[in-house]
Amino acid sequence: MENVIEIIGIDKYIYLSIILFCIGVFGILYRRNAIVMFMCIEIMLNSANMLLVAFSTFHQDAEGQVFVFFTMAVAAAEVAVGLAILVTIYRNIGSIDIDKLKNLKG
Amino acid sequence: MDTNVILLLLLVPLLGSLVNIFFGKKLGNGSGIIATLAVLISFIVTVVAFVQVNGTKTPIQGNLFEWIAVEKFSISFGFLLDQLSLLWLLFVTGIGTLIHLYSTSYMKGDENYGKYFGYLNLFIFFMIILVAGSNLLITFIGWEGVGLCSYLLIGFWHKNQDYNDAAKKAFIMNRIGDLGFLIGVFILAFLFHSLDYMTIKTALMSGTNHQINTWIGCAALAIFIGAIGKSAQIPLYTWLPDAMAGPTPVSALIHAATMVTAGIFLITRLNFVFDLAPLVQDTIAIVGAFTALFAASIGLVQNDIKKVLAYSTVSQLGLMFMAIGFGAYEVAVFHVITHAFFKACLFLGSGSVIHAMGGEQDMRRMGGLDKYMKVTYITFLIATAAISGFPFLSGFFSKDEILMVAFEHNKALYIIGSIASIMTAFYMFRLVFLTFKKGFRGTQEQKNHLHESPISMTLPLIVLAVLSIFGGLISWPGSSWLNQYLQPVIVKSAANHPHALGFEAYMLMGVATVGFLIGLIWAFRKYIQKAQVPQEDDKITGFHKVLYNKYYIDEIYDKLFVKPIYIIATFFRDVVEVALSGAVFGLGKIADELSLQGKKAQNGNIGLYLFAFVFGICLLLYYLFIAR
Amino acid sequence: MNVTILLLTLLVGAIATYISGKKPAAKVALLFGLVAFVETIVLICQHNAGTDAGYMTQWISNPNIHIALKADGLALALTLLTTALTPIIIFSSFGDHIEKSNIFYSLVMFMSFAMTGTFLAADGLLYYVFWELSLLPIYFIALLWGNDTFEVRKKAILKFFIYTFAGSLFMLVGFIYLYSKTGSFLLQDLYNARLTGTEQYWVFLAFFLAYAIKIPVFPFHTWQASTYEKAPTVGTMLLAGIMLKMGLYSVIRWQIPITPIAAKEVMPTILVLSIIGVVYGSIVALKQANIKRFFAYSSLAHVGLIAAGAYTLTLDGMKGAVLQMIAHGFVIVGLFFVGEIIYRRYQTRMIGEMGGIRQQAPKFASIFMILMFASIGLPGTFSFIGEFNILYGLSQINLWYAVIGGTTLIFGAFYMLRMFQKAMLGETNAKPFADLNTKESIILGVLAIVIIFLGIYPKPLADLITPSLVEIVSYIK
Amino acid sequence: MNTLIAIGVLAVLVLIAEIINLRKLVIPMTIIGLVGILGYTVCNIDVEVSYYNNMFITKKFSNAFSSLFIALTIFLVALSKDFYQKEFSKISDYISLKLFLLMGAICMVSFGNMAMFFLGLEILSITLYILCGSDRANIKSNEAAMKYFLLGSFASGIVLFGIALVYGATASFDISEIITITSQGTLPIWYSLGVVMIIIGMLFKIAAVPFHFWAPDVYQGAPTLTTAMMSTLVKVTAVATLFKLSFHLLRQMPEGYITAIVVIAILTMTVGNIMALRQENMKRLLAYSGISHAGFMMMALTALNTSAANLFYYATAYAIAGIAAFTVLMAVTKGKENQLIQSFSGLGKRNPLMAIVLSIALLSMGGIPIFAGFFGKFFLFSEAISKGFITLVIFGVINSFISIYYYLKVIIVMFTNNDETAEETALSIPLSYKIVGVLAVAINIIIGLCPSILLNIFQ
Repeated sequence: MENVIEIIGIDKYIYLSIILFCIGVFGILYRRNAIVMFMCIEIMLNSANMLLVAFSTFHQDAEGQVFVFFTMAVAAAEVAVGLAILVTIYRNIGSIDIDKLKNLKG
Repeated sequence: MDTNVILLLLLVPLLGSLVNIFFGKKLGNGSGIIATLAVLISFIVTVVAFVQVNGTKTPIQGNLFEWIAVEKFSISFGFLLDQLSLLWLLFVTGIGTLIHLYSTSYMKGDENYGKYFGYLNLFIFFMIILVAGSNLLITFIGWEGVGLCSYLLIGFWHKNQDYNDAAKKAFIMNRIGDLGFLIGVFILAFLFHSLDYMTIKTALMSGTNHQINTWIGCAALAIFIGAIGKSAQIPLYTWLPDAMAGPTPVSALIHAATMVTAGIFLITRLNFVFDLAPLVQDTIAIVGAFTALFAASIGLVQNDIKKVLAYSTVSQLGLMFMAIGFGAYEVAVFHVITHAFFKACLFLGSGSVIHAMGGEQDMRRMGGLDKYMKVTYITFLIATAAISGFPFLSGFFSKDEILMVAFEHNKALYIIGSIASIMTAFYMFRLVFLTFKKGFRGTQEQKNHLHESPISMTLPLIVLAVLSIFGGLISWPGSSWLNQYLQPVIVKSAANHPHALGFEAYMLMGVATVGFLIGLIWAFRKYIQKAQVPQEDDKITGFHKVLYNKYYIDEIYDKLFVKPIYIIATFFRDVVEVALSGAVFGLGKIADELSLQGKKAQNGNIGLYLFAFVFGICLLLYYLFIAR
Repeated sequence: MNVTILLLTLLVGAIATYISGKKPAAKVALLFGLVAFVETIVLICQHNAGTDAGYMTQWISNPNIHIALKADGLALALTLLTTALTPIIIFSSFGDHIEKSNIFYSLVMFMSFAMTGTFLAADGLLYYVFWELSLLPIYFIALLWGNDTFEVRKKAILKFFIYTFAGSLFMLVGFIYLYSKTGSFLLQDLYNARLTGTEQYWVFLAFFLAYAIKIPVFPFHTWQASTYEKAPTVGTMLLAGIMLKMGLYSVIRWQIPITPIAAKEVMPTILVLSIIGVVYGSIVALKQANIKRFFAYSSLAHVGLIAAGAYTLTLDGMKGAVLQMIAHGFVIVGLFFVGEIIYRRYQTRMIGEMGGIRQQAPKFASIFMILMFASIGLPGTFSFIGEFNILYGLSQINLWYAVIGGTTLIFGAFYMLRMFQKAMLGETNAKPFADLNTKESIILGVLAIVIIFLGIYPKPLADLITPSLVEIVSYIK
Repeated sequence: MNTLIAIGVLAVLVLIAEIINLRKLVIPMTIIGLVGILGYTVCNIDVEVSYYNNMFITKKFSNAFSSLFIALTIFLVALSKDFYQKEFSKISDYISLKLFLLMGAICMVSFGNMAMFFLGLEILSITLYILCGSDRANIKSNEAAMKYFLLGSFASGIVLFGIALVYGATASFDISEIITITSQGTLPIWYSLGVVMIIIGMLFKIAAVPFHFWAPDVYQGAPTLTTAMMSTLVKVTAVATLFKLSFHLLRQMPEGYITAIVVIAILTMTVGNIMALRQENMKRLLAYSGISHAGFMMMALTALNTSAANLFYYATAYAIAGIAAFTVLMAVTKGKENQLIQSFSGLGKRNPLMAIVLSIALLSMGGIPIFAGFFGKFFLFSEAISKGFITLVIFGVINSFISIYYYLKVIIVMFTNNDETAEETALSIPLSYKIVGVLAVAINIIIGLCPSILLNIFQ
């Protein structure tokens, strides 16, 4: 089987991942809706996943792809917990705008 | 044997002092007796030792134990009874005994009777240490110790804050001198690696290292400063008149006869050092002469009987210093001794008067006392004649010798000294006339109280008066026993090249007599013939006022030294301390302020936290990967 | 017998005092204090007989730290000061109402333990541990039993703690640096460390910060007066009587012999600072209204002179410094006790509110006077011996140091006599003033006797410390 | 590995106990179990084995830290009974979560493979998110959980990206293989970029400046026992992991790296201390103090080869003191909305024992000799000086005395005796708190007197 990476070039994948990663980062920085922020974090994780897969292929090594499964499981668990927290917050203050969370400061 | 003599000499007054201080209250009148006996024993021991030394010509020496050891030498608790110290001890313990005796009556009824004798004995103890010490540091113990006793006794009536001020002033002014003394000690230690009189003397005699001469000069100057403090010379003399706040016998003993002459003793002791410092000697002579004149001029117009005597003391001490300045140590010592006799007599006499007057010291309130107190009057008159230079009394010879020496060395100082002598004659007779002659000017109550003092007070007066008359015999012009006696301790002794009495000497004696007469007649005309009484304080004007206020020296010192120190102290306390504290703890304030600002920055906004996070990452990555 | 027994006695004393409960606490503490004192005497006798009472064992192997205690004459002399003053200080507070007295006396004993340890330690880290440990008890003593309201005193005490702690941390850095060079904290190894001039300079500076604050040398003294004022008198006595000496002792024991080159180089500056302290302290003392602050500034002046003596780097100066440390310890404890006695009767520490006491309490006045004259270094008192040695040492370096340092003679007399006059003399005070009771007489009497006896016969002490100092001086050369 | 499995089994047992209604047994059982596991781990501390293709490697370093974690967990579990009194029905959830967290922590110090590291990190983090928000009705707890979650998963993302880059450069997740590869030839820049990103992720976990902002907020909002856990167990874990990662991965780093670490360490200490100066909430104060301690512990990163023992000592001292401090904090602020420092006032009278425990804990953190904290600092300083980082040490020293200021402030408040607001009634403290507090302090003093006990483990 022909290696896709050799056709396109690993650097392109890296750039793409970095761009995705940065989109995630900027999303987190500029959005105040908690759900959207969760999604941005997912983008970040997935950019990393993509990078892992790309390198896995590049190195002809399956470990990277196995790692991605771990990551996905972890991310799922993380989001589950995150959403649970979000629900309790919504119950308490009736909003998911994180700018309203300013009780703790100083 | 030698050590025992020394111990006996020292410990008896110390014991007396301790007994009186601790058990004075229980002893009652006994404490006076104990104290007097203690000094008497010392006196007897001194006489025995004197006889021995005078016979064998070898000093008595003894080291008790090592006291202080420094790297290059050690200082032992050692004593040296040679001709000089024995001479001093003789009149210290002798006059001391008389004054103790006198005090038993004078102080009777005082609530701290026992303590008074305790202090007085302690004074004798320290004076003995001062005089008998075999090295400079032992002398220094005595030196400071007598200062302490002086402080205690001036402020003896401690309820009166003015007296306490006087005591404090005396102590502090003395301490200025003491610092000088100590500095002198350090220089000598630096030069000779010893503080022992004998060792220093030997070292100086054997080697003539000219390089050290400057340092010798410095040492001499420093020690002279010490002497200035103790012997009340310009500029540190102001404490002595104030010291009259103490009981009168104290003034007689400490502030006239003994302690204040310690300066002369010290310089005489170190004559071999001073001989090498001609510049310092000149300074001494000049300071002495000016002190003599200055103090005498103030004495002219004082109305407090003790103040007059005090200024007279300062003036006489000035004359002694003048003599020392000319290198005539024996002459100074001679005057010290005669002065001790007549000045003690004068003070005790004035004490007798004050006793009779019920504490009144202002001569304007006295007068005509000769009728009530014959013994006091006569002895007082004798002593006055002696101090004024009535021919063939003790003062005549000693003062004349000083003037003679001055005439030889420096005519200007001779004139100053002579003027001071004339003034002395004037104010002393003014004192006698105002106190004892004419009518009584005090209150009726005082008049009824007037009486002659008891025998324990008059006896010392009589003894001292006799000594004032015949004291001059120890150094009869032309054939001085004193010069011979002191020859071993004084390097450039006058006994080595005696000179016969020539025309010059007789002429000077004549001049002195004339001077005495001028003073006497001046006083006589003013206070007997014209029957003047000094004006009340508020009427005094002009130069008279300046004199009466002692040239405002106290006020000037106050403005120049005391006040500025207080101002600086306040400044340090209120400004510098606060600033220093602020400088150190200001850092704390900065941290505190930063903390406050930091708290504001931490505003609880997740967005900010994330931003800081990302910013931190970017900075780190930039620094690590892009910047280089 | 070796010195560990002494240290253990004090430590056990601290614990026993705590356990014994409130009532007997003071007595238990006094008992242990006296036992420690006797042990010190025995140790000194042993030392004079030639037995070495030191102790050494490994504590931590990596880094190489020992429990090393050196009991030479110098250390023993200061130990003697500590163990002699501790019972006196404890006894002085008998009869005072002290809350939770068992904790209080336990802390006093513990502090005594730590200070003794500081004097004896011969391993840098052990020394540092003791040094810091001694800070804790005094902090709590001052904080919990101090004068004034809590709010007011806590600031002063906190300032004191932080300031001294800050200084000593730099000393720790100095030690660590030395360790990195020599691989040992042992005093002897540090003495033999061959550091270059620059290295010595930095180590010297690090040590100096700690000591200058502790001593305190001008201008690092700002904690002193307020701490003395706010601490309870027992605490003040411990501070002024013993703790200040830790700094001075350390200068001689640690700083100078370890960094001789730097010490020589910096000497003039430090001498000037010390002497400024002498004059400055004296002048500021003149205008103090509170008697404890007054004594604080007088201490500043005195320790300034002692510091100057230590930094002369000459045998004489150092000897004077050590003697004066001991003398000052006894005198200042006595003086603070005098202040406390007045406070017990008049409930005031303001000099202006006293006066006219001498008439009512002649015994008290006499002893006060002895202490006062001792404080101003009258010959015949112990202080004079030290002062003379120090000034002599200074004069051998440069006469001007001695001249200006010697102004303490004048200023000392000035402020002391002024205070005495205001506090004790004058018209009899309307408020009654009971003369000394037995306990007070014993304490002050003992102090007075010690001061005068050692003033006349200081040889035993001088002989005790001289060999150690000779050794230290040999490292300077 | 056996340790890890045993803990896992214990956690499952705890959950089973809930099912069969043996709630009361949960805590004793856990403590006994953990003590047994601790004993086992300590006994095998020298055993070095690797499991599952180097996924999990036990070494002295990991065993020692694992033992410390287990010991800390024992304390924290022991405190749980009284802390969760009101919601005792959920006790087994809490306990099992703590045990899972412990597993994560052990994975983090014992990993032999980046996957294991990442899993450990996530197990630790996720359980901690849950524990943070466990006080559901409390808005502060929610907020803390949210903040921690957002920032924590953000950091996870960065770590993951870093791992991906490292993988890209070395084609392996295995630590030993990575070491072999990195020591052989020049690697692409991604490698060091990846390592830096992983390190940044860990710096976030230890709350180093400027990634520290979450710490005070989260500490304050979380239930106190969770805060105690974060402040002791989690912080120590993070530091140990950071050290281990640095030890293994730091190769071919850009030359400014060490400077950057030093600067971050200095900033961390300083910011932590300065911010702590004016805190009024005890938990926030301890949070900031924890930040500054993280800065101190970062000093160990300047001497990777030699300071494992020092770091372990410091971590133990710090964590033990933290346990003692939080014990008292919990005892005093029980049932209170805010954990103000003011509420400690008069503690010296109300409960002297607790006051002494807290004093010792704080003094130890401040670095007063004879308490373990002093030696911790001392060893780190020594190491740093011998490596030539004098500036760092001087900043450390300056920070030490800044820190002593606020520690003493708390102590002063405790011994204030003339405050009207202070409750004069004696404070009754549950037995478990007393035992934990005293035990922690005792350990502190013992390891202070004989530091060799801990130091010799690493020789």
